[in-house]
Amino acid sequence: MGSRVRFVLPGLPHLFRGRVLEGGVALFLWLGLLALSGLRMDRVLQAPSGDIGDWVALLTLLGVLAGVWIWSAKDEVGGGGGAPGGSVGSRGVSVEGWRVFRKDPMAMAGLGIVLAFYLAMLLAPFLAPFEPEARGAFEVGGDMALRLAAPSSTHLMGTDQYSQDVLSRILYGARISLTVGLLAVGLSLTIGVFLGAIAGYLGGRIDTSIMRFVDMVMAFPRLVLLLAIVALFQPSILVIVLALAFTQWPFTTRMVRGEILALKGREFSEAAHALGFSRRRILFMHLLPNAMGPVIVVATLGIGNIILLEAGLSFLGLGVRASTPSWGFMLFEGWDYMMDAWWVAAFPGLAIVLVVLAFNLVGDGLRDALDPRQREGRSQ
Amino acid sequence: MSLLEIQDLRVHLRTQGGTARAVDGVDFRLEEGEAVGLVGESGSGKTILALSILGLLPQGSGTILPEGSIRFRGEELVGMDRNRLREIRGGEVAMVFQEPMTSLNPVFTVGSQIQEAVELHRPLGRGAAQAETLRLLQEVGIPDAGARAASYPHQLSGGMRQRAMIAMALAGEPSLLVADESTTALDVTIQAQILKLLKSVQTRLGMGLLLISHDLSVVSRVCDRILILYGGRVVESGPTREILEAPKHPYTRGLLGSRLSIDDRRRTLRPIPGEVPEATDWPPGCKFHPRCQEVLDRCHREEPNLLPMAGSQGAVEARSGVPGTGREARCWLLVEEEVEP
Amino acid sequence: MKRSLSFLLFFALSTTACVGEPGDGSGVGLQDAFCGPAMARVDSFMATFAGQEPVGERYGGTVVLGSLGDVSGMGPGDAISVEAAQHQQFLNFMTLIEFDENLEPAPYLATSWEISEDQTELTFHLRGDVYWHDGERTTAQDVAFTYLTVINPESEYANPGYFQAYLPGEEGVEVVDPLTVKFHFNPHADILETWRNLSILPHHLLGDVPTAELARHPFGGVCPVGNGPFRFSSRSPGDSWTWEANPAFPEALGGRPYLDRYVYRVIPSHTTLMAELLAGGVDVYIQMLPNHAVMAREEPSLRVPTFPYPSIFFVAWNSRVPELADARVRRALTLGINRPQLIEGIQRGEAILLNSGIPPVHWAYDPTLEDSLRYDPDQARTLLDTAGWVDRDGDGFRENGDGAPLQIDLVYNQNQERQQVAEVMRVQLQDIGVDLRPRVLERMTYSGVITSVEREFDGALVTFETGFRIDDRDLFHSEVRDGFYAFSGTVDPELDRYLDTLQLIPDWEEALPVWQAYQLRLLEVQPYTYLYSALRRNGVNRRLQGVAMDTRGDLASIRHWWTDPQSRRTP
Amino acid sequence: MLSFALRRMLAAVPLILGVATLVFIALSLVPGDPALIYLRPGVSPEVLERIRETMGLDDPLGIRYGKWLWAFLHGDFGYSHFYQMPVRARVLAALPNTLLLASGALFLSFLIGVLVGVLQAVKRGSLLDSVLSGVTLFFYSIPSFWLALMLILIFSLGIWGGPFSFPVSGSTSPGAALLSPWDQLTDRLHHLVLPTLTLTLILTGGVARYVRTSMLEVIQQDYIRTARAKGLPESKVILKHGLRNGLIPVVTLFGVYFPFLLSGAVLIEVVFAWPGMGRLMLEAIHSRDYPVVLAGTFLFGVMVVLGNLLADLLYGVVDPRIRERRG
Repeated sequence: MGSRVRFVLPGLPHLFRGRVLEGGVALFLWLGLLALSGLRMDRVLQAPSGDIGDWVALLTLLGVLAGVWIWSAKDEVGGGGGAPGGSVGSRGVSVEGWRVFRKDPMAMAGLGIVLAFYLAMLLAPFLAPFEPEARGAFEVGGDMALRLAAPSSTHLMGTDQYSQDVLSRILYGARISLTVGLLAVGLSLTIGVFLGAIAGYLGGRIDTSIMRFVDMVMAFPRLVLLLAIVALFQPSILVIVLALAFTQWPFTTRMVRGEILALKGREFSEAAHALGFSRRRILFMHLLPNAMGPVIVVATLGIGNIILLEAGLSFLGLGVRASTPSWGFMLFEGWDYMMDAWWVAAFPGLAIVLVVLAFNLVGDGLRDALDPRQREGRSQ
Repeated sequence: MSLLEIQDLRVHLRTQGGTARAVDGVDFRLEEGEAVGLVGESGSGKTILALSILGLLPQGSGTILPEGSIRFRGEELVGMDRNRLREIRGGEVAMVFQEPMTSLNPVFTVGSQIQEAVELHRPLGRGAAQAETLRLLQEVGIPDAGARAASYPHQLSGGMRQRAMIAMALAGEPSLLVADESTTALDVTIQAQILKLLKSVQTRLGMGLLLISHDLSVVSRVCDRILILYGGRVVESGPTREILEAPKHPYTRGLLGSRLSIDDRRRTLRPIPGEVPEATDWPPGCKFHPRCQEVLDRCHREEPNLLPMAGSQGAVEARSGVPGTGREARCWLLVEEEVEP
Repeated sequence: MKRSLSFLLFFALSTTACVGEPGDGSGVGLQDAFCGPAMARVDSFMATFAGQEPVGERYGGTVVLGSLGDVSGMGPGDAISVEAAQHQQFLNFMTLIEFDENLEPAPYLATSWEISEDQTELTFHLRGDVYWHDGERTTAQDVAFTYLTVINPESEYANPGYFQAYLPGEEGVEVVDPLTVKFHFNPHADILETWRNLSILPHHLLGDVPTAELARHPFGGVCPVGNGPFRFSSRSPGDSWTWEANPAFPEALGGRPYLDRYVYRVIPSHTTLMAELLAGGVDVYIQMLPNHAVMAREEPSLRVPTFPYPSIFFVAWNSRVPELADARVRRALTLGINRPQLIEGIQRGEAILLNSGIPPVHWAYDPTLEDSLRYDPDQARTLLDTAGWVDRDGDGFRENGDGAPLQIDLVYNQNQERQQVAEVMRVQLQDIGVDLRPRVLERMTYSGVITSVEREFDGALVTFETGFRIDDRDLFHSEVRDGFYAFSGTVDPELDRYLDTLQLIPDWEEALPVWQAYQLRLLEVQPYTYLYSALRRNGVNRRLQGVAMDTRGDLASIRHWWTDPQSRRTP
Repeated sequence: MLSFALRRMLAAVPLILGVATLVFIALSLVPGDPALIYLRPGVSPEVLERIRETMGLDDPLGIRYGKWLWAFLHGDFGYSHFYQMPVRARVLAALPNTLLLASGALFLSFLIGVLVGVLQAVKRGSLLDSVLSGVTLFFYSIPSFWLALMLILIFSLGIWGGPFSFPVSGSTSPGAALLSPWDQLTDRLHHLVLPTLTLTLILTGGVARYVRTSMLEVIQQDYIRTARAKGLPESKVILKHGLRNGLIPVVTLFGVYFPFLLSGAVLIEVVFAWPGMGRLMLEAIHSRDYPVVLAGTFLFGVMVVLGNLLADLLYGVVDPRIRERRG
């Protein structure tokens, strides 16, 4: 039946052939996005005249619609095998790793949640029922009863003390929270991998001095160090990302160094040496790629950790402050209402728990898939 | 009643690639005080067989179904009550494993690990158990037993560790000792010493010995009888000398060709071509046929039965008719030979 | 491994037992040459009252008051904090006079006082039965010592302005006899408010301490020996202060207070505070958040005394920056802020609109001023237009002739109320084309920014506790344009004139018209946008009785607080 | 062993000094004037100048550092301008509270975490394993202060009913000093329940996950098979032969968690108004009370080093191979 069915709806042929997960996801994505653009037609049409966020949302919408269709058609022709959608965590993962990962329902659920949050973040302008800074109560002639309104059909997650819609703010706030996590981890990875690789490969004085510095940074309890940096230099996204990255890289450095040391002694690196490859080439082309498995695992777990740390900083009043704040800062702002208007803080908190949980699930899955020996410790 | 009697033992492992028939219908007996060798390449199922005797098959990684019957002095071990099985483990049947490096717990002293076994199986007080531990260490030829007992495994050489393992196995005064590749990891001179030790304690204590190895020469030095295992089945069995001198199965001949023995250095090495296939996809017909150099058409289609044979000594022994005791082989060639007078 | 862990646990428990022991003041290892003997004398003096406890069911019990921040100390320099000042005034020390419920002066340490006809002399007659907690009698010597100490800038006393009209140094004070002390000054306003505020210090303990060292002397933070109804018992820094009833407190003033013990606890989170109040862990939660007050009012076990308080909340506009140099712009900003809505939305209606720095509880408060700068965005827009600020590039914000945008940065330090006000102001001013940029600063940075000479800010959100004597000289007088409090830096001769005059008129009737003129002028100059004076809301457990919290302070009636014996906490 | 410990401690001295120096330099780089702490209306510019002088703020950085280091090495941590008392007294008031909380939580989380992890490893793949994995991962992913409030709502205010009424906050009841020693102890323990529970729940997840992985690896080792072949009961195989080896890598975690508890507890300390080091540091950083920040950092550095040292010593205790290497 395949050939014609595949042009009716993406995912449908997969469903018929019993590939419920892929088919279901594709179908759901496609129908869901279609319904979204139908329901928020006005907002979508407005987007081309909007800011960059609107543009991103529009491109995402069209891109995912087209992508799902193309995948569905191609996959059906090719007879399956590929991964549905774009998979953030699977970049650079060997095919074997992906096969193991795919079989792990918890890891797949985690990946699903992470991707869903990213998609929601990109589509925030269309998904959010209100503008994130719509403050009905403080408009001219506004109604104070709009403040701290309990969850209802209009405001699914209620409103906060400025009468802003909590759901909309969570959707927009994901931009900050998720970006801070990614940026900080990305930055610390860059520094950490580079220094770790150099220390592990070159050894000697360079190794000693890098590792002494690592030891020194790690001798500070992390949160205190963060607190000090952020408090003394005033919280801004840049400062917070830098501070988080600065307290994260020693962990990466230490780990990469260990991996490189272990790999250095293995046959293939000696073989490469014997073949006369340059040291730089051996390090970056042969050793590092082999050390990346555990690095990716730790980085994934690190994102969850960073989001938690950012929430902790926010709780102490040192979070990312912007017109659309991070979830952590929303949690902080809502904290004083926890006893009477729990929804203001509870939903951002829930979003944090969910995303961190999802990143940890993905990290666990990756660990099983890439490196069953790898272990991690929580270092907040 | 035999010391150990295995009937139609099957062990199937569920792996990601499918069901692996690691042990696929094995019969044999081992009498009191007898030394039997079990020989096969890795993947032939010999280790799985050894582990299933004491119910030590790895748990968790795929369900394992031991079927058939393993009787120890007439007592059925398959599906046995766990408490009784524990009494038998180490007490009546003991095992010595392949890797002396990893088979001893690195965080306890050698002495304490042996003493633990002594206390478990013998009604001795602490002091007596300690003395017994030292005695056992001396028995397996460890010099300066007192100091060695207080050592941790990593402080001992490989040979010493294997001696310690044997001492631990002897701690419960077992009547059957299963030694699984117990000398493989050791270098050749040590290997010879350990084999000598095994043989001597076996004869001295009158134990049954099931010696498992991939190396026919190792087994032949110690055992009265040999079983050749391939693809989870016995392909040939018989008294050691007969197997060595007149191997019936092409596989056995292959093994003999590929063995490298100390006293036989000049013989050229002729390895068996190919590798043992995965236990999940045995070929149809005779499992050995893809590697067999004397393959017949029939081999592709049907698997031969284990045929009782007349030994070189002429007569099938008294226990003939009982599988796994006499001279047997599993090959169509033998049938052809017989048909063709 | 477990052995080692339990070893660790044991180690920690035993360390706590010998170091963290509260109760005797010596626990935290604070004993030194000064405090050790001082506290020992207090203990032995208090011991002489053993067995003489008054009988009555109201006597006994512990009351716990919870607050967000620690009380820095009992020294004269600490009086800048409202909490510290209250504990000095009502608990630990005595003031010469106190105010009754009608804010009329009443005898306290002084039984009586006279002000000379020409308003230049004030004579206090002291009670003879007031003893320092270590047994020394409180005399005129102590009062004179206190005066001489606080007028010395080295003492870092928070309100030197009180004594501006006093004759300098020793000329200002005269010990007539051990129980009589006389002050000399030029005529000025609200003379007695000074003496309601100033806690008297023990001369016999601090007389030898160089004034410059007083601010960092252990007396303030470790062993404040006072003469008030409660005597200092112990302090766990950052966590709590404990006072006990002073059995030697004069009978005529009610004698020993009912409560055995009063504990001030620092609980750094409003939510935890509220939970403690609900759970009964604290009896009083001072300065509740508005939403917690709403909750507490519905709770049968709690009540929420809500009362006007001499505090003012305002935006100080820095007139030194070009954007804000023009009074029309400042007036437009005030017109563009919907203050009643702020009160309604953020304070749940529990605040009084302000148009000047005179809080509603002050006698010179003029309610008719309320209407004059009412929210009127249209008028605000017109004013900005005439001042030359027009949206020239169509981005929604105004620019001047040079194209410089009307961009105002507003600094504040983190606090729920200020943050909300800043955010709401931003939205409302956006409506009239002003680009307000709220900038939250860390506490110390904030106070540095607004008080240092550089004044690197455009607008600042500030809360002041004014007390009952208003003196705006250091805020607006052109003579002190670089002074600590001269946030705005406006220069206006008319204001200067009023400011100079007001402080010299002791008579209220006579002063009132000047006050009115002053406030009207203030509206013109508009150095500040006055927002509101919030009512003070304290959550109080109903088991605590005799509590009259009012304008004078949360603790004004602490001598009369009592608890029902059945509802007392166990220790 | 002893000489090893001594050697390690000596090696840590430059590290700790390095840390303190780093902080000192960092603090002097921070924009803003530390004398701001005195900025109040009563303080005239002359007084402020004198204070700056006594604080040595006008000296060049090198001299200030030298003076500071000299005093520091002599055990003089300086004077806390914010708390108006010697830094040492202030820190000593906070440290025991933190240690008490941290050691209790550490002990419990390792105890429970090891139990849960072992259980999961033994029952690998079972429903119990999945459920426990989910629960531990949940606590591993939840913001600690959030969990703290939930526990207050449930166990102090009893929003879900139940006979619980643990103290919401603080480390002792007011006036606890008047109680008998026994009652003082129970009072303190009572106050410890919720903060310890929060920290324990958060940490247990990490420990359990770690132990599970470690035990899964150990259980597959040959010596476990040996132990079984010996005839040991399964419980003894796991708890004696397995756990002893499974704990070796867990010891490293101990070194990681120890400093985490000292600072990570700051959030918990804020919610539970627990007068410990975390809050002290927070307050000191906020109020620019640099002597306290420096002393606290130094102390944390010492704790981290001690934690690692303790972990190393424990390593030696649980792993004879390491013990021997050290001689």
